[in-house]
Amino acid sequence: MRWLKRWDWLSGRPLLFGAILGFLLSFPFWGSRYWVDVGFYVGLYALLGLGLNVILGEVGLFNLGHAAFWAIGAYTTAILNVRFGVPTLALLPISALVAAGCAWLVSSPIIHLRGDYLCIVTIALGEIVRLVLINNPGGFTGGPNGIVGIARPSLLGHPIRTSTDFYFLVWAVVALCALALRQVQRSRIGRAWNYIREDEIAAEAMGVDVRALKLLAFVLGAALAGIAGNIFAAKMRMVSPDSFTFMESCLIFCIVLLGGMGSIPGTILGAALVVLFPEVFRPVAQYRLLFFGLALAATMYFRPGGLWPRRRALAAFAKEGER
Amino acid sequence: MLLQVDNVSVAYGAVEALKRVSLAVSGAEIVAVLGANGAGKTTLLKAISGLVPVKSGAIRYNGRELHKLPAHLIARLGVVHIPEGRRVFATLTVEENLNLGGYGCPKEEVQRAKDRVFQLFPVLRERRRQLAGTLSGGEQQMLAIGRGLMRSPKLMLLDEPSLGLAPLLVDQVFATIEQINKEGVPILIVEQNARKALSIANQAHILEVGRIVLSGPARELAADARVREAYLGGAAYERRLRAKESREA
Amino acid sequence: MLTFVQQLLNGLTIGSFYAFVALGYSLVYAILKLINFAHGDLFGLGAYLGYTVFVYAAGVIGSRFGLWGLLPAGFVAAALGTAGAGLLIERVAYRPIYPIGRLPAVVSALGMAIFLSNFIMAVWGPRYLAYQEAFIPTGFWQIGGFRIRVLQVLILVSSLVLLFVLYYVVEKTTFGAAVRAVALDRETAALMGIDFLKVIRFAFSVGPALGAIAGVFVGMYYRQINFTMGWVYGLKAFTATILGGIGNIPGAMVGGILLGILEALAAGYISAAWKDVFVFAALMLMLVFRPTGLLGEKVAEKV
Amino acid sequence: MRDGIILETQGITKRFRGLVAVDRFDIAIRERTIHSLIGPNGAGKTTVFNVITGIYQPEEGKVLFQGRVLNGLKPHEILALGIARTFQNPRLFRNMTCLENAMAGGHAHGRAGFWSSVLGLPHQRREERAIREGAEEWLRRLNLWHFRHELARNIPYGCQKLLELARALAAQPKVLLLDEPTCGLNESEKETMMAFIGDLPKQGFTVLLVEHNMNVVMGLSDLITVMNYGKKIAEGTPAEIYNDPVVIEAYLGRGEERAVAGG
Repeated sequence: MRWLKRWDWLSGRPLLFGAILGFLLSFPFWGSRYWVDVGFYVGLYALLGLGLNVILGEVGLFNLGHAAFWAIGAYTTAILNVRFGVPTLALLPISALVAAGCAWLVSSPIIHLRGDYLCIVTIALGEIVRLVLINNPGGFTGGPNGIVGIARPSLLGHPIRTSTDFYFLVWAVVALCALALRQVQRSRIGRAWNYIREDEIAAEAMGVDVRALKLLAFVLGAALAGIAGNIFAAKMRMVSPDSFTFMESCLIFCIVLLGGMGSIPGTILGAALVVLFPEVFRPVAQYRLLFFGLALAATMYFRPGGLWPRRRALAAFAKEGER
Repeated sequence: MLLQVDNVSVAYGAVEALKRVSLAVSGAEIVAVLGANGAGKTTLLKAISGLVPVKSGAIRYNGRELHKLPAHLIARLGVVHIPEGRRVFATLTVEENLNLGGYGCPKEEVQRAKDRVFQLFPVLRERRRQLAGTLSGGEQQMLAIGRGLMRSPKLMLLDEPSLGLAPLLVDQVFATIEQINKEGVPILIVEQNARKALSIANQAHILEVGRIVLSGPARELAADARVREAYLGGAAYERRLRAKESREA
Repeated sequence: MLTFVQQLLNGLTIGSFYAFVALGYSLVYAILKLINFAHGDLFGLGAYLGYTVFVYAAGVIGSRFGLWGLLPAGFVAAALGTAGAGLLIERVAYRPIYPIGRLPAVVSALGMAIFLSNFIMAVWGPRYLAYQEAFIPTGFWQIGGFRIRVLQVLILVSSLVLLFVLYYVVEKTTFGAAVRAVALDRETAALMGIDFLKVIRFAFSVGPALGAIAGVFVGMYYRQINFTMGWVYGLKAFTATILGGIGNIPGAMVGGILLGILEALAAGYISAAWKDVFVFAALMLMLVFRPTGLLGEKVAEKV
Repeated sequence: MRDGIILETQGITKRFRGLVAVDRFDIAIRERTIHSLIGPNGAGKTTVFNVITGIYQPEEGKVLFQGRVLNGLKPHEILALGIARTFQNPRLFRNMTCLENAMAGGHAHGRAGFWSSVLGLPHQRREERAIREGAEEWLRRLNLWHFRHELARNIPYGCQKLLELARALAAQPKVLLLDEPTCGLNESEKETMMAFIGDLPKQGFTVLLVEHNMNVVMGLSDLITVMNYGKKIAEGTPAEIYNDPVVIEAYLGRGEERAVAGG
């Protein structure tokens, strides 16, 4: 099994990763339903984080409107399922495609904008999507109340129903995406993304088609958000515009930076922190976001590179081992 | 002693950029610090003007302990640092650049200093309303020096004034520096162009990887065989030129 | 025609709110290249501080000097308090972090925005608070077919005066040149004897103070405030900043006014529900054709 | 292609907000030579580079490479055709390893797309190996091998300049544009760099060199073009240029430098 050998983020710290994997796999069997649901949300935000990590972490494009693609994925699932009866799980790839398509349409004219300008455009995009959903054009989106009654997905005749089912669904998708993204990270495409992040002009001068690769990152990130939208809609059985606010985009942004730009395990860790923080501080519910704000600032002070930054030099050494 | 740098060390993170460097500027003289890129020349000037913190050692200027002061207060003492690469404020006008050179000084004094700068560099008067970024490289260097003269400097720190300038302009810039010095301003100059710097300096120091390895009167250093080979490159240059010419002939 | 003029007037009023808040973003951005996401919530804080002063001082000052004695007290207190908060945030959450890098600073700013809005909610509660009639100038003039409210005139005149003063300070005085110099090259500015911290304090006190004044005006104009108002206006004002060209003082003013007019016209002639969609779409279109804003930055990247 | 000219510009003009940076400029570079472009600061040398490499589009004139017009092509397309460059101040990918930096050169010659990378298909893996081996080859030849796993920002300045050169060479270009390759190097690093550049024509490369250090220019060049205010003011062999009164007036000056060299 060659691919197993190439799994070097395991080979780096096998014990730690084994422990995490064991914990994730066994957790639903001994954790309470409430905490399994929390575990589901960690997975969901990890997926959103992985999508944004491609855009922000790998390429360095400021995107503070990632929730828009999440919303597009969720509403695609909701509308096609409730109105046209398409099975929910079959909508997973379709949601990804629709979100990716929207991302392509919107980002192609603006992809050349520099950092902060791109940032404001993505914020505006997030707002436009949310407002459109609220304004209910053609009666399609159900207005502020959203759409209810989304069917449960079923996999090969087995309905995905319980918290545990959804937990494994989302984490299976996270695992697949993380593996795929890791492959890309180690390819010329992943390197080219990093070249763009480090120095766009030099990247272009070295033969990197900056525009095409930025678009690819945007579309890919949006597709992952679309998948997250599908799973979210299936779990909640309803969607409404309230779920896709600017605050959500901020949280996903923070996930990537808390974890460490371009770091896949870091992103998953960031998602865990962002989801778990309010849970741990539930006793002081009123002040928990207040503390969350302070914690964000403090983390950036103590670990500006994120909690689990990507280790480049080691990755390169590991590559050599496989020769 | 006007300026006394005493056993100064500076570190960027784990890397020591200056290691126990000592030198002094006494009267109205020109002191040159020579060395290759990365030797720590710029760091030395930045330590004196307060742009980088001193790890150990002391810098004294007229009895004041400079290493304990922030950069803007050091500038107000009349220690004028003209940074490498000119660094004019590109989207401010030439005149605004000059006014900032005298930031915090009384209005009449600024006006008087400005007139003197315009006398020294007439081209700046012509371009006073132009944005500094639209000046040519040489004009920007003149503006950078002129901006430094606005505060009637008591000590001038010059960082690579010849960098990136055409040879013809280099001559002009060095002539200006000599003239400023003749008017009584002590100068500490850091240069890669060792030959030029030694030709105007009284004292010189050679910096190698953060340490001063050789000090002495500029004339002696210019004659030193090691210096000639390592920094003036004269012998190698002549050799190559001759080889090239003989090959072509 | 009548509606047009009326909408234009509304647009100018809203636009001056945006201009006020946009200036705070722009000043900080120019100097630190940092989007101060907490700025919108400082504006919200200003509205709440003004409210509190009005409520508590109405008996003391209002009873003795009347409305026109109460108003300056409220504005000054709100401006001072918010400026203090701005300075405090800079000291605690930005100054230790911005030397490290831009992205950590952005996250820290987002953290401060979350903190501030939740702080407001914790102190004043999550419900809407009403600005009472007792501290709002309610008079109006009837000219021809339409009415001009005293409050609107007050807003427009004071914004005109304050914006002009700020413009003059930044563009025409030596201190203003120092501010712009710090924005361009902090190190070299220090070599000119310019105190960086003084410039920072200027940005983090004047910006929030102007934002607070706008906050109080918004409270008076719409007669109610809420802890989420910070980010609603913050987002619009930030859009205005970009529209005019970020880091550019006149640009922020022009962008704010323009955005207000655009919004009012869109609300009047298209649909109130779709006005924000229209505004944001206009922003995106503008950036496609003029990537650095209307008044733009003067420097292009050097290769 | 006439007379072995591999790269030429014909009457290119580039203005910035009314200021003419390059004014109807012609230059023709013969294959396997070192051609230097010198002139005072702000004469437009770097702008010529940026026009040739497609970062700027000229308002007038043409750029021809092996008889093909380059106007309108994007920088990455021009690199793929065989023109690579270095920058005056090294523009490395600072938070990536030296090996990854050098591998950037191979990027344009890769074909593997997104899906074959995700699946790690055999042709993608072969291609990755080829890119890496190409990069490693140049790291060895430029004595950067021991730095290959260091982050680019952590290696000394002189090595950064060499790494930029390795990166450009790994792109297998036909023409190399070098922007002040010895600027900021110490004397021994300068020697290394010069020896290496001097060797490039023998290996089949053509070099266009912008440089201020006359030592380097006179020692290396086969032909020198002098420009001032965006125009060509002289062209010739090093010996001709060195004694050209127009060049002396505009650029070289009559300083001590010449006294030493002439003596």
